[in-house]
Amino acid sequence: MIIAERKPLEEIKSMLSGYKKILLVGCRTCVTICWAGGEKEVGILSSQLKLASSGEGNELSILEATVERQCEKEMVIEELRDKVQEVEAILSMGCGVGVQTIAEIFEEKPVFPALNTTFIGMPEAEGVWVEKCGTCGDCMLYWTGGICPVVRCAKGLLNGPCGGTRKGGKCEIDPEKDCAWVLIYRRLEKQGRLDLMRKYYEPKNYRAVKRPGRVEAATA
Amino acid sequence: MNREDNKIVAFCCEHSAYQVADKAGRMRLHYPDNVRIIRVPCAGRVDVQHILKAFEKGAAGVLVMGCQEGACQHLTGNTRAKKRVKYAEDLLKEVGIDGGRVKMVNLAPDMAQRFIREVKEMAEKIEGEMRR
Amino acid sequence: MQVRIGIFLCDCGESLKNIDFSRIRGDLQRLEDIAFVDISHNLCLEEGVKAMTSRILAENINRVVIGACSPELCEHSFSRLLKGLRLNPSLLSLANIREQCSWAHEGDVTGKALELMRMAVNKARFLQPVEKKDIPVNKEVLVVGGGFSGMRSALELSRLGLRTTLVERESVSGGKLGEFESFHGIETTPEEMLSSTRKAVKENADIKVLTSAEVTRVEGQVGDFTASIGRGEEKVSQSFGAIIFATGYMTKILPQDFQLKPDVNIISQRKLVEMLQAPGKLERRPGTIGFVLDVSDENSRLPILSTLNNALAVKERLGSEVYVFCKSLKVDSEGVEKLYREARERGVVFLKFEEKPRISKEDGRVKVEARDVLLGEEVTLLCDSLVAEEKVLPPEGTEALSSLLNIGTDSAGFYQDENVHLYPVASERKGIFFVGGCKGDLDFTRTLADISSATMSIYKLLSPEKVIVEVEKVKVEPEKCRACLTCVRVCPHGAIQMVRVDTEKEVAKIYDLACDGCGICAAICPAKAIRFEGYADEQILAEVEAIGESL
Amino acid sequence: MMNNSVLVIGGGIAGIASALELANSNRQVYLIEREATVGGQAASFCCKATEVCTKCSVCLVPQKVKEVKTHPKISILTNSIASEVSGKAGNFQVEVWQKPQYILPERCIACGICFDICPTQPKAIYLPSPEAVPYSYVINESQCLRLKGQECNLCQEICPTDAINFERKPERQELSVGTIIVATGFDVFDAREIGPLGYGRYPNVLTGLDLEKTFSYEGSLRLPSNGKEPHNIAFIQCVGSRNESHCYCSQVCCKYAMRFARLIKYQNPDCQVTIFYIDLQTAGKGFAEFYEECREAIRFIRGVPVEISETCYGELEVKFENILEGKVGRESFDSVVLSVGMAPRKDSWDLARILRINLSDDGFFDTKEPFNPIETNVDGIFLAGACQGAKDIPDSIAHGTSAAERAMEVLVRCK
Repeated sequence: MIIAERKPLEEIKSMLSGYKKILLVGCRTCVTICWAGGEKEVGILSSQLKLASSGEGNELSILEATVERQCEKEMVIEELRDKVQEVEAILSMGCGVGVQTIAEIFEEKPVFPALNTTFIGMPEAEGVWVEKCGTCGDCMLYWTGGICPVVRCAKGLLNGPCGGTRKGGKCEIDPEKDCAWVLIYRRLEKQGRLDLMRKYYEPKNYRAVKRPGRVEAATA
Repeated sequence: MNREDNKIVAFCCEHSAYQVADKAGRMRLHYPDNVRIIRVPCAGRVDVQHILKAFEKGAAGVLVMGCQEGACQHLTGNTRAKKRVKYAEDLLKEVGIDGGRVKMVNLAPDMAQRFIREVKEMAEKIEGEMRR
Repeated sequence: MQVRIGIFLCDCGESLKNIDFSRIRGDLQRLEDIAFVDISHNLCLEEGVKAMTSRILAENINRVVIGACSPELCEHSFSRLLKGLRLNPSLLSLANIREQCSWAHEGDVTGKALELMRMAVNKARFLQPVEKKDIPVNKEVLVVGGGFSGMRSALELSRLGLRTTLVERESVSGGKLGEFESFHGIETTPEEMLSSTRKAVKENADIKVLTSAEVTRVEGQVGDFTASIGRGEEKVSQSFGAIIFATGYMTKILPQDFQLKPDVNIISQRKLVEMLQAPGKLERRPGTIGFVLDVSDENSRLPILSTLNNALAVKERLGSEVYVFCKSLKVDSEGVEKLYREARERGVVFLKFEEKPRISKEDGRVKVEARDVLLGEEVTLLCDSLVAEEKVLPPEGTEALSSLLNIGTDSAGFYQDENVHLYPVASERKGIFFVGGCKGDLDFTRTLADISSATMSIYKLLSPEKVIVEVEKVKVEPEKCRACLTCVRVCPHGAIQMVRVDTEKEVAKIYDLACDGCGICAAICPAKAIRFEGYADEQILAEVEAIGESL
Repeated sequence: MMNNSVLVIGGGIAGIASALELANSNRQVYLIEREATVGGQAASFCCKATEVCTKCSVCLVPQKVKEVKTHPKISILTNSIASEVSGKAGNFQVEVWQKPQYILPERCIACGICFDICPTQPKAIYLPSPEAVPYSYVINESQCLRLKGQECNLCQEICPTDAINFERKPERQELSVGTIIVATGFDVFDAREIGPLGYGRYPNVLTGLDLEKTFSYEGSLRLPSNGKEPHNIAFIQCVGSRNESHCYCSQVCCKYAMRFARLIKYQNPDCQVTIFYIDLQTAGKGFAEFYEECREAIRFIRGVPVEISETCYGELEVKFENILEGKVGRESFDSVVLSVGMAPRKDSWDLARILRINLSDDGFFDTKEPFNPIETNVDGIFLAGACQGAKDIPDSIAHGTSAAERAMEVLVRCK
């Protein structure tokens, strides 16, 4: 799922300077699960902003709302249609996609991101999320025993570990991190598919992936 | 609700801190009367949002009072509360309210003196802040 | 349904002089939805209660706010009164205007008392009724571990009319009593105790014994656990109301603690017991026997118990010299001081060391060198065989089973978290109990007391076959739940599990019987999907709101 | 006729644990307590936590007392003792004798008006403790003018709920119960019995019980002689245990001594703390880590002192056999704490006579056979807690619960 992290308050306050009435929008899917933009975080950020504004003497009134999924046009329209009229700007606590969906629908009102969308990942422990996929568009997990070197190797090497792997299979750059290619070797060894290590992988043609990506279902 | 108010909101766990407040009262140990005690089933029930809302509504200080570490009836209630108070403190620093205005206190049901000392400490901190 | 609040104020026999009750009444009457504000002198006595009853019956109010002494003293009787008047007891909101207001400050505190009342009134507006319901519980009990404690628990449970299933990993039940050759001053030897218990278990129809079987999976909550037990290749799955762990402990001599050279032969208590039981088989009777304690584990009572009993047995049976090296004798169990004095009278020599004794081999015998604190000088002892103290360890599979059931272990790896609220036999999950050595500190009389405590707790829980429970006091709203598993991981009592609701969506569900009402899940839920009636967010924030509106 | 109720004699933590288990299994329980309040000795103990809980489980007591107070199936009779017992298991007739209730606990709302008006100093009418259960005032007969024969009805007239009535007489009550659980607890060993240790003569010689009270009320230790913080404090172990007349280990003193020592060291780090011991009892769940902590913070000396005398500067000089150097050592401290142990109650003799149960040679109640710490020689009468032998709080709770289980077996069997 998409993992995001809240921006520091200074940055958010600078975006909102000059606006008296804003709409603060949370999202109930990915950012709720990673504790960044759910209904609870909306309440916390709203309290913080009110405290900050009353501290500096300018009043700021905040309308709060939470959309089922900010990346679905119908859901955004249904939830925010009336509230948008009463505000001057919208502060979205959704991921980057959510911010842009709201911006597309309500073009007349400026929309600001309250979160930094960081990566696609999974929970490692309670409250800790870790990146697993870099969405490179050309998945090579077949050859690497289900461990993606593009993301989990600090240098993104495609062909075997770099020379600097530390003792105990740790990464040269970050001693706490496991070297992805050591993990790949061990897993392939366990599955008896070590011959895949011999495959030479040409450098990825990142230009081939047209940005922004677009997928069209056959039956669309 | 203007800023001069000096209310201290104390979220008190009913297994320890709330009974300590009762004991302090029964021993007629007097403490500043700007404290408002809210009874909660466990310190772990208090969320960052409650702390921030208390400040938003004009509280000058917040105390989250739970059991001693290792003696929580719900095992992790007070340790979680400690983490949340730390997070709330950072959020408040971002907003310009610092100087230890939110604090986690660990009490056992018989520590009336410690309860009084913590409340007086918070009240003095607020008085000091107020005069500046 | 329109909120109508009745307010009662108690001035505690007009002793709360620093509160002006009439001014408070005047101010409270002006709030909306207030039906009446009564002042009474003694709400905790019959006359106060009678007045309150008639007043509540006269006005059809649906919320009651009472400003009186500490809820610790009066909450129970007020909620019983409400129940009597067919008003839901959770529609009661209390303000503590005596211990935490009138008595806690000098001078006039009417302002504070009024604010406390407004807090209680604000909270009362959001209170919802909570229904009570009987939940059936399964009366079967699963006992894991067929040692002496396991068998003994099964027997006591059957004496109270509860059926048990005893699961034992080895092919024969027995456990660890083999450590003791005999209990001094008691005729029945541990062997006889074990065999008589085993016989009683076999003859008891209420106890089903499954040997060489292991618990592979446990689902569900207290009152309705489903355990699947693997026996060879056949799998049996059965539902139980409660589980007792009596998996005992494991003892291992840790040579590295003794800095032992490999060739030095030191024996374990069990080997000494075998020697004692068959003295004829020994090629020659040992002249001197040494015991070494407190080397690898200074916090266990088992070594001293087995040492004292076996040393006395050696004196009687073999009559050889006996020396005991220890740092501090753990005599804090019943009758052990007398045992220690008896051993001294029988000629057992106790030597106390500060630094660890050095053990080496010398012409076929074991040499022990240590600096004895009492004599204040070096002591060297040559003994025929040296009984080394074994470190008491949790049995293998403790981590596996405890993670399977998501219950905590203590710092040494034994079952049961070190939190005092769990002593003596409880775990943090209701319905799961620990008995005997699997908990760590071990001594025979305490184990017997543990066994009866666990039996009593289970009888109390399961014998009525149904348990009255507050239905959905802490509730997950399915449509808001994002199934992010945070609450499942956070719940200290393991009371939350994922279930599939009718819309084929998996959401978290809180089991009312297993929930202990702490509210940690309600605070941490990122989607605000969990509501804790009585301490819900809107109720707490309403109290905070009242603090803001100063007089 | 089978009676389904149980009598628990003694309202300490063990009696409460038994009463709760039986009441929660839907049996009527009569809990009779000799003193005016329930909770026993453990209710007045203090929490000994430093940064982290040291597992002394004192905080279990108020929690269980609260449950007992509000349980519909338990009727508590304070100031009462069992005067006559007859019958056998399944059907005991017990005559309960209650001291005259000059103040009715159900009527007293603890408003404190009587306390203010009482002319005596120290007050004859007072609250036993802030967390007393039942929370009601009591009268000290030796101090009250009215009970000493003078004309004084001040408190009786002023009481708003007329809970006070000096004409009330002792009451007798007949209870018929199925089983009896004896949970009469222990006496703290009176350190005055060992003259040379100077307890009672020198103000700075305290006992473990004194520390419990000081920490409970003041929260920290001040020297009784001059009110200053201690700089050099010593604990002496095995006072009243492991000697000829008390041939047992009281199991609690090493633990509470180490917890107090650690707490005093935590509160004033420059204070030097020493513990004189024979054998340090460090066994028990979760105690290993705490013992490691104590090892650095506290100085342990093997060998228990025999005599304490006061020096000219008001310090206490301790004479002890310094075993390590093998000579008699003298050290001076500004305060000495005697870790007193648990002794059998002096009046357990007459309860044994009433119930016809035996006393062991240590003075505690005896049990039918070894390794069965609950059943006495009389069928249907069980022991719970420290009345059977020295125990700490968790063991007393476990013992009380298992006594309840044996009582339940009798009730189930005799049905």
